[in-house]
Amino acid sequence: MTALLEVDGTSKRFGGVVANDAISLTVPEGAIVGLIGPNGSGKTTLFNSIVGYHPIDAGSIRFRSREISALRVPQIARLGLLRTFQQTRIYGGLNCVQNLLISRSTRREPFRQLFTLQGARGRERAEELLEFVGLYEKRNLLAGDLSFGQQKLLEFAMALMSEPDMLMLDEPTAGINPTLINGLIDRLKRANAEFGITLFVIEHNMRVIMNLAEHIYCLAHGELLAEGKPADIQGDPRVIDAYLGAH
Amino acid sequence: MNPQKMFLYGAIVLAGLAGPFIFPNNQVQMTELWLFIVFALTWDLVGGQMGYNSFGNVVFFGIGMYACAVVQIGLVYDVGEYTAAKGGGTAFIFDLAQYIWGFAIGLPVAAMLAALAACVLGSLVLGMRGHYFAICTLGLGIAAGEIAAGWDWIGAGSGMTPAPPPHDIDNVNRLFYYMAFALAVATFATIAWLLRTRFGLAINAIRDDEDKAEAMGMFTTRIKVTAWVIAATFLGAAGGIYGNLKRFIDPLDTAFSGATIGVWMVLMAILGGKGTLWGPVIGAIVFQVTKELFWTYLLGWQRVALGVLIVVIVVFFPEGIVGRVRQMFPERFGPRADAREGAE
Amino acid sequence: MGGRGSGGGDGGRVRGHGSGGVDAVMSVDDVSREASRIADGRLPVTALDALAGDAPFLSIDHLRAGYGRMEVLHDFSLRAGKGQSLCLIGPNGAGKSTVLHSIFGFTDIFEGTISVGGRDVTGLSSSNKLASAGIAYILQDNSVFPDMTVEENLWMGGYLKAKPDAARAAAENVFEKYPRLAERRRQPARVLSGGERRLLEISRALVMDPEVLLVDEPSIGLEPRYIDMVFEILGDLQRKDGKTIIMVEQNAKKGLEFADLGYVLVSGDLVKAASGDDLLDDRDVGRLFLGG
Amino acid sequence: MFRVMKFAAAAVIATGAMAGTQAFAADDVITLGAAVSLSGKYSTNGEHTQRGYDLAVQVINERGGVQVGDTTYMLEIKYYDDESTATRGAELAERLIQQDGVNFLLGPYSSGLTKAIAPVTEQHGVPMVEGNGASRSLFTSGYRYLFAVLSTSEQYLASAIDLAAERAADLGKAPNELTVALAFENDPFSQDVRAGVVEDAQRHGMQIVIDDKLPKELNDMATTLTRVRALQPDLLVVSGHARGAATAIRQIQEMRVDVPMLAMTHCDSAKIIKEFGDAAEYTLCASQWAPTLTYQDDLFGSAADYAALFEKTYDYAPPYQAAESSAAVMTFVDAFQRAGTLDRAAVRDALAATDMQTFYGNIRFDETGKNIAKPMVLYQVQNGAYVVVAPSEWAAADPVLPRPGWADR
Amino acid sequence: MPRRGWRRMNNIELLFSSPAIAGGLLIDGILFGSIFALIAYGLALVWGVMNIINVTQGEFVILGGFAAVVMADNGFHPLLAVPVAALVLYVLGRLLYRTIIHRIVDRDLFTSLLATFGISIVLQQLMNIVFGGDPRNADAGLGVWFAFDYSIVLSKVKLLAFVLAIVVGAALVVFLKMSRLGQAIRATAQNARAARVVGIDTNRVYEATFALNAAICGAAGALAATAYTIHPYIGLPYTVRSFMIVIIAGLGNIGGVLAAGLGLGAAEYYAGFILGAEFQIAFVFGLLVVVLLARSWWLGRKRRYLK
Repeated sequence: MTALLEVDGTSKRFGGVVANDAISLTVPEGAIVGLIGPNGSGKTTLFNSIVGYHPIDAGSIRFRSREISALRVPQIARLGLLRTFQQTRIYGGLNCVQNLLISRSTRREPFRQLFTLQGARGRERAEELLEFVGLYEKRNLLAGDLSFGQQKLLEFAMALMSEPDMLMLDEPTAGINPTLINGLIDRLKRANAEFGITLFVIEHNMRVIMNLAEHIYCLAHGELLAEGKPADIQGDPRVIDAYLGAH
Repeated sequence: MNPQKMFLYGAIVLAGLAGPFIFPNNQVQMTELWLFIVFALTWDLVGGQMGYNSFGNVVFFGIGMYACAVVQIGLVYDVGEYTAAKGGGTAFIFDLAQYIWGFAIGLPVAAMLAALAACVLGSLVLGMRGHYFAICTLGLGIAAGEIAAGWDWIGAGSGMTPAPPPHDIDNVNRLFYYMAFALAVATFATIAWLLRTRFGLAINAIRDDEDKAEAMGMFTTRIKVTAWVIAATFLGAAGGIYGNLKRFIDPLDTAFSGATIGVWMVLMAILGGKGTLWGPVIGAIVFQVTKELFWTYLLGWQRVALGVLIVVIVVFFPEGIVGRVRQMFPERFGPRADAREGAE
Repeated sequence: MGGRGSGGGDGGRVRGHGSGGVDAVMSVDDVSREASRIADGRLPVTALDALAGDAPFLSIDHLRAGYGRMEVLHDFSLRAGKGQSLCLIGPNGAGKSTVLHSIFGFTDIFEGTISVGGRDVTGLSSSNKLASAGIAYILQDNSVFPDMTVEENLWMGGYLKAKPDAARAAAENVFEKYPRLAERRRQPARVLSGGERRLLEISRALVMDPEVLLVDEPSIGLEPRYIDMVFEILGDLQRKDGKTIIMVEQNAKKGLEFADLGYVLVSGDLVKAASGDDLLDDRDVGRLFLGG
Repeated sequence: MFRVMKFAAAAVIATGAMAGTQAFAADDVITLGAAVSLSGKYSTNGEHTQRGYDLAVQVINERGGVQVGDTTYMLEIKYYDDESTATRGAELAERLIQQDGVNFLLGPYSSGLTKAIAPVTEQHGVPMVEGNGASRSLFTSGYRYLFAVLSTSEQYLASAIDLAAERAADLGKAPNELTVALAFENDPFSQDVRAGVVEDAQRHGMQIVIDDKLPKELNDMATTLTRVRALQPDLLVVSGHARGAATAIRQIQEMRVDVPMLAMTHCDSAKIIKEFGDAAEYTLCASQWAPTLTYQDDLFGSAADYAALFEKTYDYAPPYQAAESSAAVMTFVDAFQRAGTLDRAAVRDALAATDMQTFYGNIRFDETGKNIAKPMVLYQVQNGAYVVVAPSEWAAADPVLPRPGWADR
Repeated sequence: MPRRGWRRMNNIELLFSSPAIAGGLLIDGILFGSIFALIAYGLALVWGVMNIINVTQGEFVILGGFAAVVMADNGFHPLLAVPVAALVLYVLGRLLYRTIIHRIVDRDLFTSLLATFGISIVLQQLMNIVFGGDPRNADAGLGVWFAFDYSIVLSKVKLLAFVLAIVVGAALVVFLKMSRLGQAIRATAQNARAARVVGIDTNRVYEATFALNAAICGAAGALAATAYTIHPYIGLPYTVRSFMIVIIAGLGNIGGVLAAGLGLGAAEYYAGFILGAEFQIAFVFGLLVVVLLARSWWLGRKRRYLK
């Protein structure tokens, strides 16, 4: 497996606070990789650094061997590296289908393509994906009127619509009904298997991450604390000490 | 387009064409109304559909007004001499051909210059978010007016009189009416079409969550600037017509009139319904009628009434007329029942 | 549809942070549909009274409430005795948070009454809920004052106290108990990590010293050991200080383990009410809300 | 969507219907139309204008109205508020003519507004007599229906410059050694006055050392005055309607700026004596008219009689803006009577042939429509009163030159 | 325009030809700026606490000014009007809050801009109807101080305004830090929902804040009427400058507001002196745009615009 994303010694400081300190990790193509760590350990900062929300202070970030740390958010997204947000973000004033239509990948299309009418094919695909995440019946509702969990599913569908090579998910199951979590895990796995999307997931729910990821990185205090297979991580005393708590 | 709609649009166009013959005494007010519709529609494209509330669109209006007047005059006379005469001087006479050519060149130049200004200013200020954008555009509007008021070549604070119409045209206001009407129709058609394209979805997406749009790979700044440029183009042309309609350009009261037209365009869009296609049109009509009634029946108190109206609209009626109708008849006019639905 | 998680062990109960299977795939609507099916029919208010030990301290009667013109809760009633804790569970959008919002005055109430200790508090504005009725609310999202120090944040909890010293003393108690906060007492709250912030918010309730505490999603977004810490504080508040706690918890298992009473809400209707333990053992509830 | 459209169409029709109701005059009433500034930055002078019109109409109607041919008419004025903006003024003129069916217009306040309205009246062939649009350019545009009873802008301060040249010796200099500072509001009227002053100063070979345009939102001219203090010109000329006059007097005193001569416009409309007392002393003020002049007519009597009547009616001495407005109404009445008909073109020709004396001065129009029969006067504030000091035929006192310095007061 | 350009060079030369000119202008500018600083305190408070941009600031100022004029007309010392104007405006502030402002507190800034713009038009017109459109002035008869043979002249009224600006600023800092209401105001500014949760009646906090702002504006207006002339339509310059100051200084930074206010006054005077009075306002707004652009460029460079 070739490395799709390589983070090499990146550091990020906010004022005096070190949020990330020389973190290196690799996400192989086609894999599902997890990222765990206590609150404030720098997970979201790392995500933001990768997708271009803030410049990094040191190190390099490569996607398909291409340095992306100097690129802007939309440029990185157009390379096929997408992220979802912890506080779900959708276009509340558009209906579900429109949310998907506007998320369609335009990576290889010129700007003027914006001035074309929507084709039937886009709509078909949008409906397929809504079906896939279980929102087909809600397709004509305004996205802003959906419940939080449904919005999460919609955001996931939007990401799929964009046909990314790699998808970074920030706590996909936070605030979702436990029963639905199973469904979500299933869809994530299917997205990985059927659409070939590499996944990189921040997650607090250990049950989810242990089920989902093949390989897990654990951050603490801005540093990489441990990495390994789920079983190894779960048994790692440092991780238990820093994160799971001994009780 | 279904037959019902076709009939409707046909009826409007016919009514618009026949307007000056049915109400010859209200020709100027109707001209103004068409221009108001352009103001409200173009404001709404950026403010309502894209969520960038601008108080500075009047910049493009003013630029267009001056540009058109300068071209009209400059084709025939030296602009500096003309303005130094302060609009006076019987020597400055335009014959029919000169006058018509003045418009034929002046209006496109007005539109293009306004678009250019939108492109330059937009790439600078559209990076700002939320209220900083609103305030910055407010500053731009006032600064532009003050600069125009200090610039002698265009008459500075003494204002500028656009080319006087030749005596061969016996009803020049009718000419202005049809120009305004054509512009309003063109603006409406363009925006209606835009809202059916991906571009329409894109600016709506920016309104709803710009960070998300960026994260999904949209070059939002480029889209925002494009939207502003489109708005500015029509607004610039509208300015060109408006200056000629008023026949006297005061830099602060007519051209860069942020406190009147600049605010009115926002009010009209809100009154009719922000972020809808028909809202600005309806808002402009209702606003113009109300304003005229105030000026007629509330002498001396009309501005008090206007102030109260502003507060009432903004505080109690923020969803606008179209928004209210949608709330009341969700099946018929609900959020889905807009122009975009026909786009499949 | 509706399978059981393979990681589940004893009778539908899932304990610990263990692994689970992925064969349970259920859509939001399916959960709602299934949940309506398990409803006990209309629950008589007397049953609720009985659960609350026939001495309700907080009662909601036939409440219809929502936001703007949208009605979220339809004829909802609730009873909680003094010193009891009650956990509301249900699928997303069932109206759990709306119950808390209504009690605190963040919603539009169309009909029904809410009373605390026999006093009608339905019409009180949210600003007066703590002062007049002793109701405190711990919000789901961030509710610290970012530019005030940790210390000041705790003192603000005692804003209504006649003497500021009382608030200071209460704050000292908190610091004694939670050295994690004490370490940071002079730092502005904005530098706290998410978990520390949650800790601060909940321990501020100790300073506020309310009669009724409304807690919205105490464990959301928290790493495991903070979750335990949070429930520990809540336990203190209930058992040592005798506070009445009404809680909404997405992690239904955690919530029900903690709470004396459990209410199941589906689309704005109360479909089940029982003791927390009974609900934990209920097969349907387990299947629908506790996860496989 | 169809319903929305029907609503819109209905609204359009409603607009037309409402705006189309015409306020036609009754048989025996002549309605004059006027858009004046009742609000906005010119509201002070707009009110003076309106009161001047009203007073004239009131007196004329009391005297039995206007005899035109065989009919006697009462006068009536239809007012609108132009809010001190040119755009609005033009709209209202259009409205007066098109919807209200008014055939004769009285002027608005200020040159800017008159400039905006004149093309409208010209296009519709509606005669307009105005008393408050002094800009010279109004009378070089070939307007045939525009008549002004006042002296045009270039004359406003000409006598002040002439006075300075005449009395240069008192300032210890030759006329061509005098230095002049100009501070004029950036509006059509003041800028036209400036143009006149510049010409006059150049004619005398004076040197202009400061030439500032004051912004329209004018409440502070400290930077200009700082430069005045540094460069010490012999003559400071200020014009900016009532606000300009008030601001200048206030700040010249406060900053203790000493200039040998201070000349300005709009002293009386800014009520500088009442507002600023001693600070206003020795200021030279250009005026279209003064109550002490010896003109008279049959309607109001002498200039002093007019002033007394005005003061009795409105509780303050009439500024010239009011007087010239009253004169404008009298000019119309005179023309109606001579024309013997209310036909617009006939009235226009009668206006062009006007040659009359009023309490306000003689009125005779040249072919461009401006009054060439009446000169400007120059006041000086002396002992808390306006005293005419130029031209010499009406001068009641000698001007005090140079102004005493602040240290000597 | 070669002639004008040449004039500007001359102006610069003139400015630095004598320290009395440069210094005098600086002092005048700073004193001028102190009134803006006062008004900006109020705006910063309302903006920070209620998230409302109050366009009515200028009209509050002018109303305060008319209070001073009316009192002077009736034989009172105009400086007595400072507390009286503050009181009158305080009451008006509460009234406006109860009728209109409380409905827009939770809405977006844009709404507040428009709504308060509407209120400002109404107030302008009412003042025009009640007090007339004349430029008015309330002479406090305090006279001037001068130095260097009149080359530096210092109006005592302006000096008083300056001192008052500093005193009010200091009082505000102490009030916000120490008093119970001040604490409540700070808490509400930082997190309104949380404030409600700890039992603060945010509605009353808003009302007090808005009224306090109006009172500060009223006091500033009474000073403005004694130091400058006022009329019903001159409010806008005060509004926009207070805007500008708050944007430069940021919210919740009272020392910064004072510094920005004084600095703006001085910068404006220098600009007016060099560019000519006609570009003074263009300069202020140009500066506003430039400051905002610089801010946006700075944030963009750090890519810190994520909400």
